[in-house]
This record gives sequence, C-alpha cells and structure tokens, in this order.
Amino acid sequence: MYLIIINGTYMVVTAKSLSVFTCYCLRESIFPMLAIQPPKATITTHDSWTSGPPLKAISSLNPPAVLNAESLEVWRGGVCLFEGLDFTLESGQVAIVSGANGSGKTTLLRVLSGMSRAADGSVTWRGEEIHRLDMENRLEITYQGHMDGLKKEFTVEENLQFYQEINDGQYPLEDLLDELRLSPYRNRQVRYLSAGQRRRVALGCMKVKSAKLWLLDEPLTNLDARGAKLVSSWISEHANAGGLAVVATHQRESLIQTASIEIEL
Amino acid sequence: MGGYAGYVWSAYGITLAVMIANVWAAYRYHAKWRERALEEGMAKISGRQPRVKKIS
Amino acid sequence: MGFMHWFYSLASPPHVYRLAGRACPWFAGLAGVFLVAGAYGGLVLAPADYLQGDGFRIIYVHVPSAYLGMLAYVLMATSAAIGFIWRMKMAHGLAVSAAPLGAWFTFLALVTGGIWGKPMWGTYWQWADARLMSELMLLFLFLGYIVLRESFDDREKADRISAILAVVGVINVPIIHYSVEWWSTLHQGPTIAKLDEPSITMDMLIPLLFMLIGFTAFFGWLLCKRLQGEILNREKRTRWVQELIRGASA
Amino acid sequence: MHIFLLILKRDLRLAFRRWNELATSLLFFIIIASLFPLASSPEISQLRDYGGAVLWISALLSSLLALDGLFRTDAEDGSMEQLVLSPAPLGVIVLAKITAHWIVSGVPLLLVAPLLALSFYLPLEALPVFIAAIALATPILSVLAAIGAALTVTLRGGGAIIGLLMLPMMVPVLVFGTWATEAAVQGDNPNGALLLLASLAILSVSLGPLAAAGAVKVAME
Repeated sequence: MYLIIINGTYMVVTAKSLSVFTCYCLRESIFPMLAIQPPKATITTHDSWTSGPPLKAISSLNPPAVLNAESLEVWRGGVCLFEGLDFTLESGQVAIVSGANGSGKTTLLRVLSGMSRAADGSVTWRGEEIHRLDMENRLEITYQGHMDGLKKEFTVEENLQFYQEINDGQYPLEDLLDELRLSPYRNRQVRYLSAGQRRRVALGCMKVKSAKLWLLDEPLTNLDARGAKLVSSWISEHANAGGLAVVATHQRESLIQTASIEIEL
Repeated sequence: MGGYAGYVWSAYGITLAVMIANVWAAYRYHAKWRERALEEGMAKISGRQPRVKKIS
Repeated sequence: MGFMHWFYSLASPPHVYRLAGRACPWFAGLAGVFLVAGAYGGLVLAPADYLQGDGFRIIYVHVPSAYLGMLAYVLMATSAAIGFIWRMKMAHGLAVSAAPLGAWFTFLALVTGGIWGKPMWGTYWQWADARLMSELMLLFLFLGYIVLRESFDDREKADRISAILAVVGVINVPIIHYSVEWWSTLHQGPTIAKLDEPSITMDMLIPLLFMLIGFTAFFGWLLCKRLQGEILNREKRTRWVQELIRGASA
Repeated sequence: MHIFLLILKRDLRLAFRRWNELATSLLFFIIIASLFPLASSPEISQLRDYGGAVLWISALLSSLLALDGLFRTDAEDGSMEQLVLSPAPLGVIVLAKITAHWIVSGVPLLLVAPLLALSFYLPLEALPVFIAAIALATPILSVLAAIGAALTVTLRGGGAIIGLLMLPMMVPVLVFGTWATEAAVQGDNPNGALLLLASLAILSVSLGPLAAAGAVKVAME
C-alpha cells in the first residue's frame, strides 16, 4: 500500500489538475510500461500551463514538411501484403494509391497515419517517426477512413464544431457548410442523413482541421458526381496551397490529373 | 499415518494426476504444432514489390 | 554490454527454440530427483505434527503448488509487459505458455487446500480462510486471461491486449491478497485461528524446500516444452522451422 | 485541460441524448437489490445483516453494465479512430469519458443507494458512512469497468467477459465497502475502510485511464 500512500499524498499536494498531473507523474515515474511511451505531447498540453517558453516559438524553424517511407513492409493476418515500399512526398504533391481489393491500401494509409505499425521499415513526417509525433506535428495530419467518425445523435453542426474544437481548426464553418451544400441540414441529426450526405459531413470534419497532410481512404465512395468534383477540386487546391495528400481510391481517372506520384500495390 | 491417510494419499494422488496430465498436454501441444508446421509448408505468398510511378 | 546482447538474442525465435530444447532435459532431471526426494522426505522422514498428526503432510503439496501459481502469474505478467514494451514476440510466447500451467497449479493448490481443510476444519471449503480465497481470485485472473486471449482471432492484438490485462492483474494481486487477508481476520472464527501455520521444525522444512525446487524445475520443464510448441505455432511458415522439421523428420 | 472538458461535455450531451441507457443501469441496480428479499425471508433481523452486502454486490454489477458500451459505440462509428489520432494524449480523453460515464451512472447510484439502504433497515446514523463509502467506491468501479470495456472493445459479446475479467479486481472494493457499512452499523469507527477505499480510488483514477488508453490504442491498430 506504500505506493498508494506516497502517490496519494504526492497527488494531493501538487496536483494542479488531476488529469494533467497523472500524465506528468506517470511519464516520469515507475510505470513506463503502462504509460506505453506516451507521445511527447503529454507535457506540451494545449493551454501550455508549463512556465517554459511556448513551444510554438521553437517549432517555427522545424524541418520541411516531407512524408518519407523507407522499405515499408506490411503484414496482415500472417500474410505479407507488400514489402520494400519507398516513396517521398514533398509539399504540394499528391500521391494516389491504387490496387485491387485486399492489396493493402487501407492498411498502408493506417500505417502512414501512425495508427498501425508496419512490420518493417519506417514512416517519418518532418524527419520524425510517425508514431512518436508531438503535439504540433500531429495537428498537421488528418486521416479519413471508411468510417465517417460522426455521432449519429449529434446534428451536422455539432459534429463539425466538435472536430473544430478538438483539432482547433481555423476553417470557418459557414462557408464549409455552403461548399458542401449542407446548410439546409445543419440542425438535422446525422442519423437522418443519407450515406452520401454523411460522407460530405465527414469530409467537412476532415477539412475543418486545416491540416497539412491529408490521408484519405476512398474519399469518393457514396459521393455523387458533384461531390466527387468538389473533393478533387479541394485536393488540387490543397496541393497548390503547399499541402500534401495521399489518396487511396478506385476511381483513378477522376483524381489522376492532380496526382504527382502513383503507388500501385 | 493416523486417521488422515485417506486425505494425504488422495492429495498426493491428485497432484500426481495433474502433473502427469500437464506433461502429456505439453508434449501433445508441441507435437500438434509440429505436425501443423509440416502440413503448412513454406509461406508461398512472398510480399509483392509495389511500383511507385512518377507522373510528370 | 553482455546483458543487452543476451537480452536481444532472446528475441530471435530459433535461438530461443534451441535454448528451450537444451533446457528441457535438465529441468526434467532436476524435477524428478527433487520431487522424489521431497516426497520421500515429506511422507516418511518428517515427524508427525503434534497437533495435526499426519494430515499436515499435505502442505508438501499444497504450499509448492500455491507458490507456483503465484510464480507463474508474475512470470506471465513480466514477460507480457516486456513483450508489450519492446515488441518481442518471444516474450508474448512465454506468457502464453505460462498461463495454462499457472491456472492448473492454482487449481491444484485449491484442491489440496480443500483436502487439507477437511481433517482440520471439518469442511472441504472454508470461506474464511484468506489463503484459499486469494488462490480462488488468482484462478479467476488466470481464467480471465486465457479466455480473453482465446477470444481474439488476430494473434498480434491478442498478445498486446492480454499483456495489458496481465499487467493490470499483477498490480491487483497484492491488493486482492491484503484485502482478503483483512477480511478473513475480520470474520475469523475461533476454529481457524489456532490451526493456522503449524510450527515448522528443521526436519520438516528440508522436504518442503526439496519439493519447492522440484515443483519449480517441473514448471520450468513444461514451460520450455510449451514455449517450443508456441514458437512452432507462431513461426510455422518460416524457413528455419521447415528446415528444422524436415531435417529432423527426414 | 481544455480537451478534458471538451470530451466531458460531448459525452455528457451524448448520454443525455440517449437517456434510456442511463436509466437501464440504475433500474438494474434497484431490481437486483430488490430480488434478495424475495429470495430469502423478509424479516428485519436477517435483512439487516446481509443488506449491506446486497447493496454492494448490485452496485458492482450495475457498474459493469453501465460502462459496457463506453468505447464500443465510438469504435463502431469511427470517432474513436479520430480521437486516437487527435493531438491530445489518449489517457486524458479516456479519463474524460470515464468521468462522464461516472457522472451518468455513478452519481444516480449514489442518490438511490441510501434510499435502498433505508429499505434494508440500515440504521439512520450509519447512512452518512455508507454514502461516503459508495461515493469513494463508484469511481474505482467505473475505472475498472472502463478498463474491461477497453480490453473488449473489438469483441462482439463483450458484456459478459468484462465481468469475468474485472470482478476479481473489484473484490477489494467489495471487501472494504461491506467492512465500512458493517462498522457503521455496529457503531465502531469505519475510518480504516474509508481511507483504504480513498487510496484505491486515487490509485485507480491515476493508473486506470492509462491502461485503458493503451488497450484502446492497441484495439484501434
């Protein structure tokens, strides 16, 4: 019990806020295995309660925005999907990932987003290992999978507001809703929307984060012609504005003109 | 052995039984995966080399 | 640097497979010698306890299996934690092979504890006995670990999720033990207090030490055997396994 | 800290949108507690000795039920993926979700338990201690149930397995809780048990969310 008592009194005396403190004490204290290499972001939480200089000042001179994959090897269910994948994506470039079903497009995107770990090889963003990114770098990456990531009990606007607050996106909601032609549905719960509309809300949630690197998995599914045109215009705008994008898709032809490299799995 | 012989021997008997059962289970476990490895044979699907094309 | 090199060499399956293979006969021999000596000492040489008569001889079986259950759980949790942090498959393999053994020996400790309780307290199952209750909770932790691991189809996820359960479990084991200990002193009936640990004289203690070493060696032997089976299970499609099997059976 | 409040607000709003789920865990607690008198004789003397135990066991079981879908609903619609990838440390997000669910399921339990205790003829002066014990125990139960929910987030029949995994770890809460109520009923001071419950609460609130976050991160891989 001595652990708790030390932990207890230590906890009571210095805790500014229980949650932030627990991350701090556990990062430094005797439970590295439970803390599971917490992202370095643990200290640099948002409202920078630490007294040191705000990290933003230091990060202005950071390395260029480059997504680099070296000899990536990905396994799934005991089978090797692909190996030895090397590519580099600079700012302003778009990569199209094409391949048959089950060739590992989704798994590759999940590895690039840092959610899954590749069996071999490494993925780096601005020179840093993808699953060890700190706060600022993780704000720059956004991943949109097959699932929309929307709560069906919330309305369209509530979902968008939530993702805007959690990723502190600067993109104004009003023109986003107009662009997506969702303004009439802003107060309807997502459960009453069609699949295509849900997809557009999900893309809205992704765009509201105003990230530098987009990782999109089949963004055109369930979208009508106008929706598809909107997405490809967004992607080319994003690339011209110096952003990066990796898009896994079956409709190669609609996005091929904006792409600068193609990865065939 | 006093009146407790029945208890002592039954305790030792059960311990021996559990031990032998575990030995048999461990060897069968090893043998099972040995046969399975024989049937499976080499991993046929070696990873395909993905192609990265530059589009000018 | 030797330790780090040795530690990382444990990550390569063929090396661990050979290591386990070489260790098996040693553990088996050690177990056989010490178990026979301990059993003979415990049953024949050790004097009868003045209070419990010959009934006390069951501790030569009850105490080692209880100790082994605890040892297996701690070993399982540490190897699972190592496997989780440094992503070593072999450590997860060790955790998998330790779990069923630990469960069996904890069950054995419960059964022998119950049998020992009959002559002493008149009932096979004495709820108020703290040792039996914490053994029972340990058995539930083992079964929970095994059931959780079996319910995953993807092995990588099964390893890492059950590793977290093992670590959370090992933190809770002392808490459960002390809470059950306080609980039993709270509800201690007069009958149990006087029949607690019999006063161990030297010539009673030596067979117990022999039995402890014998049980641990036995555990080591089965652990290595199961670990080899687990390695074959995980690496069955690799080249070294095929050569090993083809070579051996050809 | 701002992320903590954000997730807390979101989960509370979500819970009140689906208020029927709130009611189930509370009604479950009441129903289980009221089954016991039916099972045995309703006289006062018997009810008083096992009354405390009944309340504590039904509190344990209803906490398991309340937090069963804690992570599963988010994992199924993909929002858990977005939370894992969000810049905030996952431990803080999980702590926020657990707090939200504690508010939704633990606090009503805290209000109903004294009424049931009275119906079990618990003496009135023992009530404040009982309420203190339940107040300290519900966070522990919520955290342990949340760890169970995180471990089984990708499993179909997750509910039952959480019980098998987490009930042995809830034994200390049961032991200290019943000890506190019994001490209060017999009139000797229950501080020992309450302090132990408090220390368990601090341990589980500080370590639990990190274990749950680790499990969720692995499940989302």
